[in-house]
Amino acid sequence: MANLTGLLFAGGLGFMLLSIASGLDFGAPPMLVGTEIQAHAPQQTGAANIVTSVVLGYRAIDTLGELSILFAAAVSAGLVLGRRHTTAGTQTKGGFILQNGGSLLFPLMMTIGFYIIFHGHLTPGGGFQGGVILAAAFFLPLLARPGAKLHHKSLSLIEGFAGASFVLIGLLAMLEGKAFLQPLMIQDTLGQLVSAGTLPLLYLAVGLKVGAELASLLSRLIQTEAPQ
Amino acid sequence: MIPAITPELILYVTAIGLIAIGLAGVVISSHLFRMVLALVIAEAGANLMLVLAGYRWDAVAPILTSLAEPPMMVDPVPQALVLTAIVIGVGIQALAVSILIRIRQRYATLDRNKAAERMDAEIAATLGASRDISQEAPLGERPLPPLPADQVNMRGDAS
Amino acid sequence: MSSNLVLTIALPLLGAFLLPVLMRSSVAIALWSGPVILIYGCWIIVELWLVGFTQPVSIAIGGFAPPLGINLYVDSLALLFAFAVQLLGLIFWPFTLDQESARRQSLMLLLVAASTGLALSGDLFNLYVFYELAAVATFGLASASGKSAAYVATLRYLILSGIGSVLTLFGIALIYSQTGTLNLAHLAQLAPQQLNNGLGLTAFLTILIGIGVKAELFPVNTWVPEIYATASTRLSAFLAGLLSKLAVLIILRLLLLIFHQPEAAQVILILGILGVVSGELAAWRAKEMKRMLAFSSIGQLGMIFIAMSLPDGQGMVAVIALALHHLIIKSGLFMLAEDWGGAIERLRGSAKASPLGAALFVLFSLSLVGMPPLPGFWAKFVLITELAGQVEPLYLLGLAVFLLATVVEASYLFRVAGILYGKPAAETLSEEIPKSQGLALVTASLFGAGLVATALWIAPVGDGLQAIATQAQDVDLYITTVSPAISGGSQ
Amino acid sequence: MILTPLDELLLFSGATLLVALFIGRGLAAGWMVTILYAGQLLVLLKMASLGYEGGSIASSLSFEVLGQTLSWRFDALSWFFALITIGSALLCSWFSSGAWERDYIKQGGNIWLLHTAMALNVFTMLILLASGDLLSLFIGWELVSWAGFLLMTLAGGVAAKAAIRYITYALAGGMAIFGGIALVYSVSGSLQLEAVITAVEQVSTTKLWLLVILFGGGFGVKMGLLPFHLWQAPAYAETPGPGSAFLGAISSRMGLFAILLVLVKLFGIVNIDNLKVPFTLIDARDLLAWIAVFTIIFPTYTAMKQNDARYLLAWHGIGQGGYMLLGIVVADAMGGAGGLLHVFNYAACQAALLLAVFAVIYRTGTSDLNKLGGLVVRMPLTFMVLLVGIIGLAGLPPMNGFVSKWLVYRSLLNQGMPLLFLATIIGTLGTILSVYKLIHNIFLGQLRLEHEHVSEAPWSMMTPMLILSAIIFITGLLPGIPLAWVGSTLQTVGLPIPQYTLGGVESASGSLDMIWVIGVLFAGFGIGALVFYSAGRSKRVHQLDNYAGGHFLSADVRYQYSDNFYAGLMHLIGGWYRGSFLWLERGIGSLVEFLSLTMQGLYRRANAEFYLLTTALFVIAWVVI
Repeated sequence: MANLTGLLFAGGLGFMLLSIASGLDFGAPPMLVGTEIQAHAPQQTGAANIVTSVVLGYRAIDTLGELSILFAAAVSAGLVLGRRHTTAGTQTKGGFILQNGGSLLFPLMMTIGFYIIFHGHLTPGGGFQGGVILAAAFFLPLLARPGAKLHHKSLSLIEGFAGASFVLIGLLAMLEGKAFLQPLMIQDTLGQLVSAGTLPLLYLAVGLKVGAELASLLSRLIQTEAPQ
Repeated sequence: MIPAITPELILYVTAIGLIAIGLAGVVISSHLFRMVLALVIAEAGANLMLVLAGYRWDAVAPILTSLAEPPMMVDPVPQALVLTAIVIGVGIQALAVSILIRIRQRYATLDRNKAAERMDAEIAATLGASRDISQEAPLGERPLPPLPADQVNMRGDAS
Repeated sequence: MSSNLVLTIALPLLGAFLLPVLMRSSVAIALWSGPVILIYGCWIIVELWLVGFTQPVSIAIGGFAPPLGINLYVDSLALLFAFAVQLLGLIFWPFTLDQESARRQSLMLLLVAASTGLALSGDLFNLYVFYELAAVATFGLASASGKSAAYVATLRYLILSGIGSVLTLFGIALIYSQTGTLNLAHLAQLAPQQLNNGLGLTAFLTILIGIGVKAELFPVNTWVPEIYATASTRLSAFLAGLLSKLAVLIILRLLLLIFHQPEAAQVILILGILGVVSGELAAWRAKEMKRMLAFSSIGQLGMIFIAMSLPDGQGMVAVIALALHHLIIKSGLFMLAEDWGGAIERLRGSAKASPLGAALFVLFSLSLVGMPPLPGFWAKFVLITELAGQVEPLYLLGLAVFLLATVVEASYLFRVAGILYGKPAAETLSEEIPKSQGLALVTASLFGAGLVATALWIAPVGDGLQAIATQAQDVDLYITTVSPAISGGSQ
Repeated sequence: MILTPLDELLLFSGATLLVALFIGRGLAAGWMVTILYAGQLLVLLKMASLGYEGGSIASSLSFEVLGQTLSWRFDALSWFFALITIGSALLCSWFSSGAWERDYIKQGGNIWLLHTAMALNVFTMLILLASGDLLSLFIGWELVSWAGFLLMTLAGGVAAKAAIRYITYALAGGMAIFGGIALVYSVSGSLQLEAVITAVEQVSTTKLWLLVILFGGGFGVKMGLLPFHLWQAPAYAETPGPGSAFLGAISSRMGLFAILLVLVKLFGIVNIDNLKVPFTLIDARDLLAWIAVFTIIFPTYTAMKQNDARYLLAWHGIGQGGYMLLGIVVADAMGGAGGLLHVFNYAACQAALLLAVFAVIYRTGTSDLNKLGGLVVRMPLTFMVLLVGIIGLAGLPPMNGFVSKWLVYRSLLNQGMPLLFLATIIGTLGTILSVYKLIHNIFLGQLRLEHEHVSEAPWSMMTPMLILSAIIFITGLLPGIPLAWVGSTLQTVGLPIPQYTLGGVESASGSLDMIWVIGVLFAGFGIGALVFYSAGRSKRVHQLDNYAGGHFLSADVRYQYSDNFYAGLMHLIGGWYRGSFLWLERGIGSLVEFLSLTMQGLYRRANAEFYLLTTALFVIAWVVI
């Protein structure tokens, strides 16, 4: 009965939201801010990828907040799951192909990850996407060899310093008398790898942070002891 | 009257449908992990809705490929927002799953009602107060009606 | 000068990132860095007041003029709350030292940063991000107690809050689709033409329900008794005292700046009335201290919502006064509950063992009930005079409910006071009676002293609140201060 | 800054509070506080011109908070009530000094708290009496409520339970007043008295009804008007000795003061008279009058059933409040004067009676009417005080209660309200019967064995009791003294003033001269005595020299008709006393409990997401559709 009500209510809500949303002018958004940003982004941030200039320039503090959320989630997961490690051998090891394939893929994935991070201001991609690939690169061997351990100490070092450097780059701008998180050193070389000033650095921080965060989160989940 | 099926309708239906499915899932599920999954679905719907907010017909991705006059581009802001929202969602899900693991370890169940029941019992125990509503005694501290002798055992079994 | 305010967000974040690393190299530095950051944050704001802060300012982050970039909008109200965040963060700092303290303190710093952001930010999506950050930090801290019940309570809270976020995000998406901007000042400019319709209202309601989860809005507040009963008292005090008020602040800003529809106010009024009724009545029968405080907090938040629903920001002074008053009282009461948690009946005779604690309890209760000349009376007075002036019968219903709820409130609070001052049962040993002592009592005394000081200087405090309220409800001032570069109108 | 006399009074009262607070544990604290009360009385007498000529004296204390001006001032009304307040505080505190105090400490009582609470009560009452606008009135009102709570609760145990019940009632009343004030504010835009008077003229009938109900109900709670009377008797009776006498004498009169100020002075009795109860022939004034009459009858007959002297008197206190309200509601010259005079007279009687009862408790350790008797031979002075008190309370000549009640009866007859008159007579009958029970069960009959060695109360307690008896007699003989104050009080609240002389009142419809009345009465006594003694043929019999059923009773079985007093009468009216008001109170309690359970159920392991979904659905549906 309650299930049926829930279903009906959800359906009703969906229907009403749909009727509201259908009043929107799809495909021709007002783009008040968007147009302005498109016009000014190249000069103001020097990034060819305008999404990047939004993520790291116009809405950099959102990104900072989001990094903090990831960090908070990782720290909370750490608090929840504690520091217990699984006893080795309870899980079967991966086979030959899995293990070697994992080792083989590791450098490739690292390369791709860093490539995506460093080209975030030029092409689709960036710190988040690259960071996820980095995390996957670290995670893959873990899946192949369940007994293996991630080096938590260095992970948390990366975590801490990557996040801190994002804030510090922002504070650097304040030291120069500019606003917090204002992009610095913008060169007039739109489309080059070395362009967009501090944005790639920020993206590197984001990438490392996301990578470290996700890797530690995933490894924590896998390392938790099996239920009694 | 059936409205014409346009791409926008499909997209909106998808986005809001995902939200509705997620909501219904959260309400209906009796398993905590399924609730988390339903939440993920709903989040996907909200994210899709956000992306749709910036879509434009006949426009390209907001990346400058040459120094020439830029063509029409879709709104970059929602894309940035969605990026943020997705990562936020991932963080919350990871935390939720880790809490789930702990609950399963402690209570050996992920059934929503059972877990809530045990939580209630535990809160009552730690707070050192009897629970307000128990199935053994009636409300309002009224004494139990006397039981016929042959039924005395039944109450013992029931508890 | 005022641009330093960014530091009140940035430094706690920096500290939070570095704390786990620092903890490894030097425990001493790590332990002190958090409080030092918070003290510095307090100082930044105090310095701003000392220099003379009168006109609101807008701080563009990243140097991008709004509405392109994100701005912090700093008026007296926001500043007051930012200060409260830093100060309470300091007061409720998790000092306990164990192997998890780095994580706990780091989460606390994140919570402070997020709360400050909530108080200051002038961008809708940015508010959402900070809101989520606060939520995640809360989840972590709530489950940190390690009790099994805490995990279930946290998960239930997490899922509810997650659904709330989905709705909020949906509302934001609607608003963005309609207007193409997220800046609050810009939205305030555009709202009369573009959001004064069913779509705007729906967006507001979804955001209201989403954010209402944290603001203890009825009926999305069922997490409150569970979380407050399982989480540490300090966290509960922070959540009940401050974080709920920040969520209220966001709703208030949205209501004042953007959504002027009477239906929006009506929904808030109805939910507020229901909140008062359900919270106070549920508290009446509560048998444990923390649960009682949790329910009472729901009721108080309901009163704040009633005040908020008054049209055209008439209830502004009442909202601010009630919110600040409840902040002080609930923080103090939760601090007392740190030693006096658990069954109320167990406390019989505690007044003899800890007279100061009992006296503080009575003081807080009196003010909460609205005994003149304590500040609670003035807060309630402002609210009821505004309510009585309304023509709409629903407001008069709100008034009646408000007054009746106060009677119920007094009845249960003074039942506890009676137990505190009662004679312990003959068989209880004096060691068994819980005593209120130590840091918790000192903290509670601090709040008590603040309360008494406010009562003594009520006239200047009242004038100050009125000035703050006038400034906060001035929509034109908000718009001109931020001065979004693009003028309104969709093409 | 020059201190006005009112400032001095408030400062003096505050100083009393501080003295009680800081040296209340000291040995001579009781005496110290008593002297300070005497000082307050002197300062009050400095303002005596208020009591005779009217006018007002402002306090230099004034605040401006949130756009509201708070001010305090004294006029004849305040002065009259302040006189009773401080007077009863002085005598009660005197009673508590010395012997009583030592005994109280020995029994584990906290004398410091008692002195402090008394001083706090006096201080807050003075603040209430001095209120110069509705906001300061409310502040004073709440302060008095909470101060009273402190005094009632300090004995702990049963007293604390009664006090909690009291504070719930008081707060409900307070909130009604608060709501009323908010309504007034919404009409007048100000809470100054003048603004309110003008605003009342324009207010709609519905709103005026609402205001009368809110204010009347709110103030009525403190007066113990039906049906809000249940809290009063236990709360007053369980308060320790002098506190109980003080509360009984004046505390509930604060409600009358507020009714006089708000309903009579601000709203005007004429406006209330114009409020018709829909579908009936009566108006709001009649309604108030009938409430007053029922407040006389029910509690008085409840008092008759009490077996504890303190409870008996406390229940009477509720009933006597009805006479005062009735007189004021009738609102002609005699009624108003009678009602107000009764405040004074009743305070003296009630204080004297309660102090006498506490003196008995001091000596015998009990106030149970079934365990006392025959004390007249051991405590003759206390007996005299109690006798004077009950004559006054019952409203018989030659004591002062007769004057005030006569005025009320007279006005009811003058105004053509025979039904009300009849009802008050029934009430008075109950009073006479029950106070007879009081004096009989304590002092008459045979002395109990365990009380053989009881002696008269010590002088520290006796003196204030005797002073009160003297006041009762003198103001009975010369009612013109208090009538002068009553006259200017009536003028202040805008009621007509009767023609009064030193011995009573003069009017076309009936005059009273107590000097004559008492003269005749005493002449009658004299003749009776003459007849008695001239007859000269009397035989003295020992009290224990009696027999029943043909048997002589041995002296170790004491004979006392105290249990099941008025058995026949109680049998007759007992059916009316099934505690219907208690049912009402418990019903409300159960309702709250039930609602509370429901609400807790709402929050218990709730399907929160379902709530969220439902709310979202309904609110969005509401605005969309």
